Amino acid sequence: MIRLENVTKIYNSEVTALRDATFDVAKGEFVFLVGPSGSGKSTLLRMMNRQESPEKGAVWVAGRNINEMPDSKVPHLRRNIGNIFQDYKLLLNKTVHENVAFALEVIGRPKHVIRQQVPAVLDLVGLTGKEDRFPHQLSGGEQQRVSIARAFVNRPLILLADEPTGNLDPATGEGIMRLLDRINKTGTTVVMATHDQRIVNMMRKRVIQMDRGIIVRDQARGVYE
Amino acid sequence: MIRLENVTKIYNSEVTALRDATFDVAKGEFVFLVGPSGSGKSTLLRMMNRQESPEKGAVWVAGRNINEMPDSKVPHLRRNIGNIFQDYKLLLNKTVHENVAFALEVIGRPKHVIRQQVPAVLDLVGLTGKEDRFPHQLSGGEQQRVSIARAFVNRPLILLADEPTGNLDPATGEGIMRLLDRINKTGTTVVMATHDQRIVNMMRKRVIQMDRGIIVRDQARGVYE
Amino acid sequence: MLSRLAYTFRETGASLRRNITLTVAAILTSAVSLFLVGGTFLVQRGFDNLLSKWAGGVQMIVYVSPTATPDQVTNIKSALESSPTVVDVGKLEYLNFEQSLAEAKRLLAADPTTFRLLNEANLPTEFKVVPKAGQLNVLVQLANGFAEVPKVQKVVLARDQVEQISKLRDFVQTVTVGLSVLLLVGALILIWTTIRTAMFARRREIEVMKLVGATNWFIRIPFMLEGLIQGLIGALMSCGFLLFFNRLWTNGVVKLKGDNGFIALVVSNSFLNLVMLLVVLFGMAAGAIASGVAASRFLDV
Amino acid sequence: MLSRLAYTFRETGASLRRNITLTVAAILTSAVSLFLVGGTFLVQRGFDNLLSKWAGGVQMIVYVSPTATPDQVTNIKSALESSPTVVDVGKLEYLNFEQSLAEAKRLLAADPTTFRLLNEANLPTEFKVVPKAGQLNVLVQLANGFAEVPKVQKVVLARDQVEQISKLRDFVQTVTVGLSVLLLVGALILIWTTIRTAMFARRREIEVMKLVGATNWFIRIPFMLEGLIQGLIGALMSCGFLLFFNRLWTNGVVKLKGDNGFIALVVSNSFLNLVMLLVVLFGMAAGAIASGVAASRFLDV
Ligand SMILES: Nc1ncnc2c1ncn2[C@@H]1O[C@H](COP(=O)(O)OP(=O)(O)OP(=O)(O)O)[C@@H](O)[C@H]1O
Ligand SMILES: Nc1ncnc2c1ncn2[C@@H]1O[C@H](COP(=O)(O)OP(=O)(O)OP(=O)(O)O)[C@@H](O)[C@H]1O
Ligand SMILES: [Mg+2]
Ligand SMILES: [Mg+2]
Repeated sequence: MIRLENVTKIYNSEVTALRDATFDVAKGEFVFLVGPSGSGKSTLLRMMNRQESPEKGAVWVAGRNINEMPDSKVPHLRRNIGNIFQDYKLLLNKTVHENVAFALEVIGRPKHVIRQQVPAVLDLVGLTGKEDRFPHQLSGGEQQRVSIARAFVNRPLILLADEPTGNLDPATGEGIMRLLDRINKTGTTVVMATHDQRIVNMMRKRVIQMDRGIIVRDQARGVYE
Repeated sequence: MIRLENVTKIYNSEVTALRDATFDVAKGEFVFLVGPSGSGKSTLLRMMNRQESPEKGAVWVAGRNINEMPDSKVPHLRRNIGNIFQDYKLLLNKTVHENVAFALEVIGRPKHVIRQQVPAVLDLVGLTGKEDRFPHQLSGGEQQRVSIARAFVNRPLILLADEPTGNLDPATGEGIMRLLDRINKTGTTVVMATHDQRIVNMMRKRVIQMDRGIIVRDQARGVYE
Repeated sequence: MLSRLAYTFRETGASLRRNITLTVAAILTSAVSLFLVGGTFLVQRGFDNLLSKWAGGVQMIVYVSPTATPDQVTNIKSALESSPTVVDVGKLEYLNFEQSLAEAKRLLAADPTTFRLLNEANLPTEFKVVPKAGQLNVLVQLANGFAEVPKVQKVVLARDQVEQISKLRDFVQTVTVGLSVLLLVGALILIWTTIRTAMFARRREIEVMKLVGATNWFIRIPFMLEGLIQGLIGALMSCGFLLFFNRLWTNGVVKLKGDNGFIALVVSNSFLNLVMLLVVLFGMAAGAIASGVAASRFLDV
Repeated sequence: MLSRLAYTFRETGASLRRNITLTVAAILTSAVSLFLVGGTFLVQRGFDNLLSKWAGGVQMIVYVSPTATPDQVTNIKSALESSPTVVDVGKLEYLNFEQSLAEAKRLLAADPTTFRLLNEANLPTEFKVVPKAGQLNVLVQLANGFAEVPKVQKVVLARDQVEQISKLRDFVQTVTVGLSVLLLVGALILIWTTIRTAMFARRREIEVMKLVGATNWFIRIPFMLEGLIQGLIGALMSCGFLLFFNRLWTNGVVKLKGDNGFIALVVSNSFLNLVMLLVVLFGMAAGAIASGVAASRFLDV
């Protein structure tokens, strides 16, 4: 489903954030990305939806080299990838409902579908009753959950989750993890960067560990360590 | 040092984020605020530097009722309070160095002091070599550490930390906790909202637990539970 | 398709309301700019009117009594043509009743009451006379002679009333045309910078939309509609100003009335309407296009 | 204190560079706005010049030969005062050599070569004559009589050259003053909305500064300095435009030269300099104050 070949990313021709990263993620797999702060996890995820382009190497998603894709095809690619951003990236001028609905409007879903699916998804992440709030009227964890809801409301093929439980208490975080697991079981490929030792150890999925831009471990059914 | 008396906070006359919160924090104390997402931890912290005002009750800091303080005194209050915000609140137009230096410029420190103290503090949080980056050129955890550095560079009397390790890996997070502990030992009062079970259980400090705006537990040498 | 349309309108409406600072700024800027542009067109037209009677080097006008028979008109024409060394016969022009009426209509735009009193029985027709180069002084001496020809009602010389204004003619026209162009460019710069700044304030919003998979046009169209609406409202406000100041101007000029020809400075309502229509169209187009282009600057994510 | 100053300048410089979009927008807007304001002042002054010779109802000017002795001047004065029913004696005004020279200097601003040729031996002094109400026609009849008085060089009647323009006087003045005020208000609105929008784009920055303990003035002063610099640069650009268009205008008017008085439409360089100085001061003040006020809007955290 996703394939990185010798990917190197250098910011401003001086910061090497990724060095020669190579790995495959099969369809339906669940992968944890772990590693210290600044080791390149977010950069790796940003490679996979063409938010950044590699200086060397190639990124393949669903059989296509996304760096050779014309710009006009990129929206289509991104619609098939749900993205939970580390800094949420909510639309500050839109309410919770509108933020989540936006992902459906982008793919042209009719109004009645939106009116039915958005509340259902908001219920799953525990935000019922907060539909009409703006992001600045939410707590940190609530904003994070809006971002989660938006990422999978349109049932994407791939879900890229950057630290999706960083601002959640353990109980809520576990709920979200169960949700991601369920989504994964329906066939969605999930790649998740996390610092949450407990969750990684509990789930026992494949773990890719990074250090200063290099993949230092790639282990099936791994732990945080 | 800090005293809340029957503080109630209602947003937009409909969301009751805090209900009748009363507690004291002595000078030099270290307090954890825990509770599920949306339970009012950040709101409580925002009360203590007059970022929000209570609908009922009073907040005392260093012997003064800060809600009856004239607006012109508020900057002075805030200079004595270091603040690590949940969303970092970095100045996006300033470099790492300038962000941290700003807290010193605000209190009128001369240039040579700034030139000496800022690198020292950046070293403590592990950001040496990234002084001239802008926030958008940093990883999530690095931004969080800039926010931490800014909060204590001017040796405040009180440190309010909202989820300061949320985006840090366990090792870096532990380093930051040791740092906060050291700062606390020099006499700074620390109030820290966190979801990090492991850290709370390890430190065994006073724990105030919240649930839907109500303080449900206030325990010396407590655990996360 | 229908849902796309509904989306666009909802999006635009919400955006206008929620970015009220930016909306107000864009509207005020376009109102001021478009008013300046529209105003210049009106002033220019006023001067044109004032000067058009004396356009093409006309130095003498011979008014023919409305009671003159065609034969008598021919006589006057012959009299004028009898001095081919002084009068430029090729440029001699006769305005019959319809043409004189049309001219009067334009010059009397501010004074419809007077205009309505005109009819075939009281409106003189006119010959416009251009002298040969260097023969102006001789023409002036001949003027009295022409006044004696039967059925000539009045002979008016440019020198008497508007020689100076006529001299200013090309100059004023250059200045007002130049000014219009300048203000048009200024208005465009103002609208552009306002919209650009507003987009700058919203660049993160645009970036997020792109990351969620929106196409460029999906993002751009609501912004363009927003710019169009802001341009429209600004243009309507500027039309309000134009109407108001045109009224002031007209009243001012009408009070000046008397024997002078300044009444011609007033522009007709149909011209005013044309200018307002152009201002509205220009405002909408500038708003939409500028917004679309400004948004594109931040679409490259 | 010194460190505060250094901080302010560094801060301002960095901000101007890093918010380049907003900086350029503010500068362009103030350049366009200030140009409009300055331009109106110049146009207004030109008209004023043109009309000032005929200000206050002056209908006849009696030029006195430069060779006239004081006694002869008194004689002329008596002759004028001998018809108190026609001439408004109270408003009778005599310009001696210095005063006539001053007037000539103003009217000949565009033509310093001619002006330099003037001296006590060739510049006539002048009486400005205002008729009593309703006595204009009689005054016209008396004009030839005054021309006979010894040492009267020339008698000029308003009717001949500028009666119409004189009639337009109050009107044009009202219009240009009104226009200046309008454009000034427009310029202020434009500068204000641009700065307001720029501040809106930076409201989060201001909020964060407040939360870190900055006082309102600590935040406001760099913003005001920034506004001042933007206003200054905009004003200098608009001065460039003013110089350029004044040159065009002057050249245009000078080409019109001849017997007409339109040369007076040109404003003196000292007036141009004054206008530019005012534009610069106004630009700086408007930029600084508008920025300060706009920032205040977001200081309330
Ligand atoms: N736009 C950029 N310009 C320059 N350097 C950058 C940029 N973005 C990231 N970096 C650097 O690249 C390295 C990897 O960053 P990345 O965000 O991938 O880390 P991360 O593993 O996600 O860290 P964290 O756990 O703290 O989020 C970091 O050292 C960071 O400073
Ligand atoms: N500006 C606001 N307007 C309306 N409601 C708000 C506002 N800010 C916070 N709230 C609500 O108040 C409640 C408490 O919010 P707060 O940010 O204090 O929670 P928290 O304990 O910090 O949560 P988290 O762990 O997710 O950061 C939440 O339900 C939130 O939705
Ligand atoms: Mg990251
Ligand atoms: Mg919080």
